[in-house]
Amino acid sequence: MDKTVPDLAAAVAGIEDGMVLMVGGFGGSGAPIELIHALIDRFKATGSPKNLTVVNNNAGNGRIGIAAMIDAGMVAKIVCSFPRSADPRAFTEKYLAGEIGLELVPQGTLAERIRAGGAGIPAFYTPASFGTDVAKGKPVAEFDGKSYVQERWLKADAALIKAEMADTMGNLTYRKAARNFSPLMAAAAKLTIVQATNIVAPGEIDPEQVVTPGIFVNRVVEVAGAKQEEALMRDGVAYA
Amino acid sequence: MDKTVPDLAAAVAGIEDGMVLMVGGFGGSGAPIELIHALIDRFKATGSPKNLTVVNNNAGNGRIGIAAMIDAGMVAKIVCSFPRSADPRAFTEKYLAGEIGLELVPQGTLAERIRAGGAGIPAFYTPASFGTDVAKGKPVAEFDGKSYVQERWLKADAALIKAEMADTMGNLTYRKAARNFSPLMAAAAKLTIVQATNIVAPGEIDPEQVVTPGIFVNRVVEVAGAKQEEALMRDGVAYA
Amino acid sequence: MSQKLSNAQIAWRAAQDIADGAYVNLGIGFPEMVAKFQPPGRQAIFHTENGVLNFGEAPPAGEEDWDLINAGKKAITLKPGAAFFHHADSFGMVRGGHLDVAILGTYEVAENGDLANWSTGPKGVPAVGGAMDLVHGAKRVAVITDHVTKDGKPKLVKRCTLPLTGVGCVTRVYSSLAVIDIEGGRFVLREKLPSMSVEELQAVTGAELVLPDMIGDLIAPEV
Amino acid sequence: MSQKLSNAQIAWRAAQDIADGAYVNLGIGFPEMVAKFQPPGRQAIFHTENGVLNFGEAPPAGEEDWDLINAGKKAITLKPGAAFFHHADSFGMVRGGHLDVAILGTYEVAENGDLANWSTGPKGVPAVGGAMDLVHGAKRVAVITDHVTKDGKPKLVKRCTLPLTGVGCVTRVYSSLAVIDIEGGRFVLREKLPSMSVEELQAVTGAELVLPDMIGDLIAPEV
Repeated sequence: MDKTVPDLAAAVAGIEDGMVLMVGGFGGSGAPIELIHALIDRFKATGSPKNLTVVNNNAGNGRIGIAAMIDAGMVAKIVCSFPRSADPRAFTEKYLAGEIGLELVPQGTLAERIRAGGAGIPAFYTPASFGTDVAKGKPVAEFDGKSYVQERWLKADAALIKAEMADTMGNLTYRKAARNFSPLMAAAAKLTIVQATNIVAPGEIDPEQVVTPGIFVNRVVEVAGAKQEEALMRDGVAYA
Repeated sequence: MDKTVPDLAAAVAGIEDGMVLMVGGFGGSGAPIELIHALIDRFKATGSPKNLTVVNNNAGNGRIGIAAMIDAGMVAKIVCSFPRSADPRAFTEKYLAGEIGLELVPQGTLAERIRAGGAGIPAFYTPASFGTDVAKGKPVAEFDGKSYVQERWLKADAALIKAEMADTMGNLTYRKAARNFSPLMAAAAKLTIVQATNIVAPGEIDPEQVVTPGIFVNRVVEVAGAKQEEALMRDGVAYA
Repeated sequence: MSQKLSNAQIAWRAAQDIADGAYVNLGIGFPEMVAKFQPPGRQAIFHTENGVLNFGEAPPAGEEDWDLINAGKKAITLKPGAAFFHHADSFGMVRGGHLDVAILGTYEVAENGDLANWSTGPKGVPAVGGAMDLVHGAKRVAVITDHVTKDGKPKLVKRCTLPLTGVGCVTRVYSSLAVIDIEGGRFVLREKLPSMSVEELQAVTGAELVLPDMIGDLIAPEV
Repeated sequence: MSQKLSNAQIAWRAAQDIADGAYVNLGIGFPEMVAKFQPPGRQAIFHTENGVLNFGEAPPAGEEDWDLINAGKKAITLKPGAAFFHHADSFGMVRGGHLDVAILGTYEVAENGDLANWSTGPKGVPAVGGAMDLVHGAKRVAVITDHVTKDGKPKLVKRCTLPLTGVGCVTRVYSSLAVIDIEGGRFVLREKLPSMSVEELQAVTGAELVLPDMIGDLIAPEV
């Protein structure tokens, strides 16, 4: 029961063409930059994985992380709530050229769909988006006199997650607001891959402070000096 | 923004006849015995509250806690998954005599319905109970070739919750497995009343370790030497 | 109609209606300004969609922690009694009716409470964020807005023409000229600039104003 | 048919199929016994519905912490790497397919995979607990059971007569006489007591046994 892997390349093995890939983080907070860049490295070396569907709140910023995946040509479609950022060029250019797909999902619905995917709830009703263009084509129903939209669960073949602390069994904590979508995605993916700032032995994380139990985690790799998206942006880094 | 109240009587004020009352705990773990007994005290003194619908995983044990509420004649109906215990007489006798109602809900469905109540999800689908007597009369639907039962949210007028630590703004932690249903119930009730072993100033609970954020909590009362149901059972205590 | 409230004054006016201890979500951009104008002695608890309750002002430049941001991706600080939680719990708070107030910006708001604040039409890249969730569940959904567009057209309209964010969700509008409640599918005028007549206000409003017996003066300090 | 496995031996046999690192839920009562028989060198992680992963054996009498219990309300201990979580997250693990194995007791199990283990009929107080959730989601749902009732009637049947816990959910049965897979709506015999003929086994089984080329010997040590 040791889920640690030796390096980033081993961590991202098995992510293949056409997969649905969830990526944790909200903007740069919680973005697993090093895992993403390891996946880009593999693509550059082997031409795979491509045609990915990427699920994230956003659609990349600058020329790093998800934006660099888009620039590299690995992404067929983005599922997100807010495909804008300080520098959204990577997505915007391809979107306006019709070269990348977009499924726009209200943020709370996105979170709840992912949570439902992890929790075995195939569908649920939410008031969000009722009566709007975003709800077009979706079933609606009335409960207690109010109208709701039916939404389906969202699952992934793999998830890339950034944690603060991990034990070797995959129990995780997150740093401040960096948890955002990550605990949900860890549960909704078949293959959950975690970069942690610090890997410790089982028992070193207080069981009451575990945010993501190890049952949701498949691989853990230590990335001690993980880069923050905002810092890379200011340094003008372009990865693709 | 100080949610503390001076004593148990003040804590349980406003719980009235006919209300739906959620009570945290799984068996004795997390059972807010002192809040329940304060409510019984009020009933004995004033004849109210009665005709309560009580939501808990179980239906009381021995002659204390929820069982004592039943004995006292305060409970019209129990919503639970498992109305059995080491000593289930209080419920069993009234149930077999037709003097108390029972809505039997599979445990995971009970948890998810309460979670849905707190999270504004009026209905969801679960595989649990499909094709069984428990699902009779409930809508069913097929998703991706599998059949599911539609379940509705469950909300309460009030919830009684036992926490380990609370700050004066109502942020809570729980002790070990005593959290069970409590974070869900705290969110699903209009009036959430908490007994905490220890009340501290805002800032003394690490924001990453808050399990129930204060937004879900209305009142907090300190009960330093809270009794465990199992200890009271062994001492043969009868409260009603 | 030479006079109108500045954005800061609109935000100030909206802030006066936030009670001590209220849980509040302020939309990205202009609405964030409301936090600055909490009346003395009152402490609202601010919620941000990405999983923080009880955050405070931006840190000094250079002291940002980029794991500690708000929904607008701006660096924030914490106040004592803060809490972190994941996105599903965060939107559970929103949809579940736990917020006392959500204050949003808008392109258009209609007399039936419909709100259009996420899209100006089919061109460009659509982005909705949390707005479609925020308009449901908060006990009070208010908008703050200039009363008219830059071209002088009414933003308070009979029916929205832009894509909707939510149906029948707005209960109060704080504009640069007036405070208006939405009740029974109508705009009910509560306060207006004292320098302005009802007729002048009606002329720049896209739906009929219901006039109660008492209409207050909308007065904001220089802020 | 004088011979059969004891409950402990049935539990032992079920334990042999639990891989190292598997996440496992053991039903209340008899199935809890499976934990005792983990083969050396393997470590399963046990889940209990009330919100604990990776718990261990009962503490010595007098050292119980009644905030640390399992779904059967028995005191437990923690192993290193344990985690606590609330009930909705706990059943998210169950329904969401995150458990590798759930092992349950039963009154009846049918060749179509239907399970009846929660009610013996309309009299008395009904109680379902987590069973109706546990039968869905675990990658493998197995039952451990005596092959026949105390009256000698088959517990493995063509169709359940008692109220169902779940439809088509069981994939393997460990009985006192045999190991049987449920595949394509049929009982497929995998192992039987060597002392027993197929005909003898069929005679105490309520539905036809499919007989593959290879049928193993069901042998358990004295435990």
